[in-house]
Amino acid sequence: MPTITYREAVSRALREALREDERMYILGEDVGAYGGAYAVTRGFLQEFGPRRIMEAPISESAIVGTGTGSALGGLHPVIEIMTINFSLLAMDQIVNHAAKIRYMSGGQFSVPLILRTVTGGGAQLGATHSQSFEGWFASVPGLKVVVPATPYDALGLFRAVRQERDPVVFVEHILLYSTRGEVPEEPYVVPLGVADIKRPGDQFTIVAYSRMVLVALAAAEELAKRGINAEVVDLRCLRPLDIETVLQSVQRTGRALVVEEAWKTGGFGAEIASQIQERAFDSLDAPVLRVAGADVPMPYSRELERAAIPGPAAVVQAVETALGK
Amino acid sequence: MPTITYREAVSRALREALREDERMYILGEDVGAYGGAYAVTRGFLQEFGPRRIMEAPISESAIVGTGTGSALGGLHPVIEIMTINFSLLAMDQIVNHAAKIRYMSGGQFSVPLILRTVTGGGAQLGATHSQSFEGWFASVPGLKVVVPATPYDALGLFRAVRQERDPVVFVEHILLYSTRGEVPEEPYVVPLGVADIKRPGDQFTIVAYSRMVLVALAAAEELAKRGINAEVVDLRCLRPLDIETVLQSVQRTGRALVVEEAWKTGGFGAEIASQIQERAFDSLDAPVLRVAGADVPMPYSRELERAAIPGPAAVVQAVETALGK
Amino acid sequence: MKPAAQALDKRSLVDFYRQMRLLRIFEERAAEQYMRGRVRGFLHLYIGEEAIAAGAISTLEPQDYIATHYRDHGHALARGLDPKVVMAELFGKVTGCSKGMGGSMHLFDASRNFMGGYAIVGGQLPLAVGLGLAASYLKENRVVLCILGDGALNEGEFHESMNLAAIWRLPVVFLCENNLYGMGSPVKEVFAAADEIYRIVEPYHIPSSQVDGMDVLAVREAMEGVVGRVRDGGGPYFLEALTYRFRGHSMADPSEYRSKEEEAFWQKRDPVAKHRQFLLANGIASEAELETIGQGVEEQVEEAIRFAEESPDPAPEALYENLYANP
Amino acid sequence: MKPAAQALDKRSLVDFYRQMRLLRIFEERAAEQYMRGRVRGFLHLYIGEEAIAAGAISTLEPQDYIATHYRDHGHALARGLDPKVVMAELFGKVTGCSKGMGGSMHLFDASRNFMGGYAIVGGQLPLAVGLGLAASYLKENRVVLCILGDGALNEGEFHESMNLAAIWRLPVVFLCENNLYGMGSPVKEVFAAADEIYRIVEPYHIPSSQVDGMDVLAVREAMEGVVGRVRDGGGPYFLEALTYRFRGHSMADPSEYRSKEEEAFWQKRDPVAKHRQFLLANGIASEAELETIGQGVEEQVEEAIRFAEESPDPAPEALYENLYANP
Ligand SMILES: Cc1ncc(C[n+]2csc(CCOP(=O)(O)OP(=O)(O)O)c2C)c(N)n1
Ligand SMILES: Cc1ncc(C[n+]2csc(CCOP(=O)(O)OP(=O)(O)O)c2C)c(N)n1
Ligand SMILES: [Mg+2]
Ligand SMILES: [Mg+2]
Repeated sequence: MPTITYREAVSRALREALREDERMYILGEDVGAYGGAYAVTRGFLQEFGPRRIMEAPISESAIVGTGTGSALGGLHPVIEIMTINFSLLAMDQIVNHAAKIRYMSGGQFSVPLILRTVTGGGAQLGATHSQSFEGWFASVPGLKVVVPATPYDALGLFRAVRQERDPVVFVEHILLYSTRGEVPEEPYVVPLGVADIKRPGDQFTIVAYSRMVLVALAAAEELAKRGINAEVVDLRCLRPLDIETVLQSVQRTGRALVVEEAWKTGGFGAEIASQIQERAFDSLDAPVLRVAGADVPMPYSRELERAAIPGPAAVVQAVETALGK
Repeated sequence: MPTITYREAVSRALREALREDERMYILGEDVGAYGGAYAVTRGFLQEFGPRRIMEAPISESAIVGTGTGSALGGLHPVIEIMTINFSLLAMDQIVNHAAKIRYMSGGQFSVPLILRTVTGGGAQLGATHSQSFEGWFASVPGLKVVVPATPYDALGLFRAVRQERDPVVFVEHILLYSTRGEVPEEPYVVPLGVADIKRPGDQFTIVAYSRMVLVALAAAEELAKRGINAEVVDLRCLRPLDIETVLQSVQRTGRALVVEEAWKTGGFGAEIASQIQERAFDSLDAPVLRVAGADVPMPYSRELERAAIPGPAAVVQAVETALGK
Repeated sequence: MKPAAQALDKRSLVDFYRQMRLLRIFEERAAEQYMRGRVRGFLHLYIGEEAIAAGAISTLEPQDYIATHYRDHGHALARGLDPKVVMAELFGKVTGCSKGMGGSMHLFDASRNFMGGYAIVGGQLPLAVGLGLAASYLKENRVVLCILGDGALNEGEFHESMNLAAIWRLPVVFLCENNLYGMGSPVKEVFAAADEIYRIVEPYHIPSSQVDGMDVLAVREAMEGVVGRVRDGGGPYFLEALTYRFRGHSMADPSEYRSKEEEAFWQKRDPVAKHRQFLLANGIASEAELETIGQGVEEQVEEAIRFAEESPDPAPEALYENLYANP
Repeated sequence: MKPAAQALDKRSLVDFYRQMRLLRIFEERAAEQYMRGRVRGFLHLYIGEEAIAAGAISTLEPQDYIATHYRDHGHALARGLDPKVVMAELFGKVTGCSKGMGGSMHLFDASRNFMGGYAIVGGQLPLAVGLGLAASYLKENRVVLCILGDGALNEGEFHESMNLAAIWRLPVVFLCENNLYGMGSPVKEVFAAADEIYRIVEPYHIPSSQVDGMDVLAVREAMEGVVGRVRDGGGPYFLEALTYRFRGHSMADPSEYRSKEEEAFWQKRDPVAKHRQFLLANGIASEAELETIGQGVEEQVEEAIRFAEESPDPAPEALYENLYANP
């Protein structure tokens, strides 16, 4: 199977969608001539023209609101918020408007809005530019939240997102863009709300999403060397959340650890841990653990940033400690 | 002891602070002639004048940023965000600025900003006006979050908040303003980060905050009638979080339930439940449960709104089910 | 007589009266129902501002969109929503225009392209921009009417929206109901551009003007020009209608921050009374005719209340319905 | 000769040169360090815009505040931060002006009232308003200099901040560095008020004007008047400095969206070369003197790099320090 980067996967997904869906357009800061801050829409302006690839002023709130309004008016917007950090400026439009219109109107209106954004730290961009708010979005009824970890999933999930009639936050990870993975030429779709066992194992369940899937996989490799066979479950979506796959895994392994990059306190990992212990309490041999981002604004310093973001070593250590090793 | 309302307690706290602290001022929408949307600052403009009681245009983001800047400049601002729903418009200033400046600057600057706001549903204000975002704030390093449930705590906690040199979100509840409680005339302070056992019991730990403390207490009364002796722990602050008091309670009771008004999915209750099972796993006879707001935008309809917000009956039922009754 | 009046036939002129009376009576009755606890939440009355809704919305075509703020009963009724479904919404009934899920501040009616009342100040502005973008992208003949209060000018989103509408030359009419206050705050105190607020859009090269919002014919006339121009591809327009709300901000507001003189000044310009005077003075309608219309409207509203009362609450299952098209 | 030039002594005039050279060389070397992976994250160079920082900040008193955006090296250096602590910050070292916690976009120095570089576009604007409010409330003799890019005009927060500064008549100078682009977006394409952006504040009755941002003496002169006026209680002022960044938006930007002609046009107006020409043409300094200055600056920057290299990383415990005054 051909191998492509995560960036290429997202690009391909968008290009394909724009070609097939005349009502789809992209609006975002520097999506045009600049090609997107992370080069995802490079060449799009040339291919699709300014009607479909719309340069936005630095007005996050109005951009999202415009997307929502245009969705109400029959378009299929892909709104790019350059990074998830800036979504704080659009929070009201996302949470109080896009997410609520269908429900508040008694089901009269649909908001098929796709919000693409970039999450995560690790690029030494400092405190204001290294956050992970996807968990907040996942707590909002009316939104769906997609968090692909691989090129395969990014492309396949985007194809599913296109079928949605409700706002979806499609969360890419800054450090994943250059990662590679196999992607078939034949069409396929990865449905929303279906987790994926990225590595089977029977001694420990590690639940992760977005880039932390790669961290979990690296940790699992290391653990295997140490004789511990961990299963890695990639949630792929935070909402809808496929907790069943997680529970089934935990029922086999009896132990679970959630890895996420967001601040530990109040992170979505707490939701997952809570659900596991609520629904698989009797299967658990030990508490559900969490390895997550340090509860601090992201420091700029390289060493401190490394210490703030979970890496394989932290996961390995947590698993070994849990197993009393 | 004299009895006052929660509204009076907050008013008194503010008045006292304004009288003692020349650098304190209040800035918010309609805090002046209107007296505050919930009448908390009624009469303040007359007493303190427009220099100290500043009417704000409807500009949530700039109001909060102004507060932050003025704190950097040596003032002690109390910024009122009319309701927590509108804090979404100020999210960037709160999270990316107020919360981060001390840390990002390597400790050179302090932001002693007090953000007062009103949370909660139950007044049939509909989807955009009935939300509970205090849990989001509590997940942000750099912020502190105070959630008083009684007049006594509101006054005492505010006195502690005044001593802080960092941004604090002081969260009042719309349905608590008219509730009454005893408040001593003598000065007292309720320190931040100390939970309060509002009702002792030995068979079940119910953890709650803000108005849900009253719901928990009502449920505990009902449970007592049914022969179940529940302990009610009022967190009083979400950050710093006094998990020790909760854990000690759970060690006695072996069972815990968290009640909160926010959407269940991704609510701060998940954090509390996670910590309980992480740290008191061996004391638990059953999973930690959560009773929380329905995962929907708040419906306007009275009956549906009632169904969406946890009430004593839901808590009683959850406890009884957990106990196999 | 204003050109607008000359251009209109008797039926239309009298109809403005009917409509404004309906808006007035509807809200007076709704306020009573609120006092009885049947209508709850916030109830923001439009009383005093009826000429704007009646005059402005009369210039729209059925395919045009309306997005407005939370003081929206008048806009909904002027757009032709049945008083029954609006009253039922205030009662939180399943027969309401938002099925009881929205309430007073969140009225919707897809069948009339009434795209919603929005309760976050300024929130509807970018939505209107988006609707305009859709119309323009799809080359549809639609104008968007975006109604906002003076308070919305203080939200940054206002400017973001003006800029977008301007750079894309979208077919959006921004109609600002300047009733001099945002809750208890006088525009003059909180807004540095209060003297001539319609000029706030000048830097964006959006044309703008002011109209007497207490005069339905003046509003009609101004809006006819504006809507025509916008429909013909002239890009966005900003119209300020000067008005006054006769009641408190919401039913919860004792309204102690305004002077009696100021209130009296504006009461004298009551748009319903004014138009009534106009009809009588110009012999367009007789006292008797207008009386009959008033009675008809009273009955219509009584019927709406009966309908609302008798309608069922949403079913308990509705709590989890309509959250997603495909959960 | 400009009045500003006449009013200044030789030392000051030559000092502008020294300062602009320092800013230029500092960033050229920082860019090299970035290529070697010693400076990381985003690095936004100010090269081409030096006249603004040098001219504007020279008019401030020590007690005045500065709040700026992320393209902040030039502002920090012009404010007198030691190149060592700025370079060390770029290296993420504990000796940096933000102790290695902030990085290039988040420079701070309390001792110089350098209240921060802020990386969220527009975020510094309300902070500057608040600083102005504090100065005014405490009756301190302080002016706030708030520096922003043209891109910040698109954020709603810009308007909210202008309104507040205007209604409270705060002592804030808003200095807009209009370099014609926000990342790859030409102001003319995304901003409807692009033709004369300084007029954007007119509706708020904030006085404003434009200055040639490539001419340090022009900036100095304009800012002297502005700062004096603001200090004397004249309320806020908005100054637009027309400029151009010679490099990409950040080191990550291949900068393919600008024409060679446009770049060449602006290169010809290089503010450092221009001021050098001025000094030579007016016999204020000799080639040799300027050469010596240049060498001095080079050495200063080399020393800053050495200092940064040799400084230690923050200790691991720093991760949890300075989160709260009282945890
Ligand atoms: C973002 C936001 N902030 C504050 C409020 C509370 N609020 C509701 S209406 C209102 C005043 C609005 O005034 P205006 O826009 O002039 O409309 P009017 O009520 O005068 O019709 C305020 C402050 C809100 N709903 N949304
Ligand atoms: C709120 C926000 N949106 C987007 C960005 C990403 N971004 C960083 S700089 C920039 C362009 C800013 O342009 P301008 O204000 O003109 O400053 P310049 O870079 O030209 O100096 C953008 C869009 C950001 N940092 N913050
Ligand atoms: Mg108003
Ligand atoms: Mg620029």
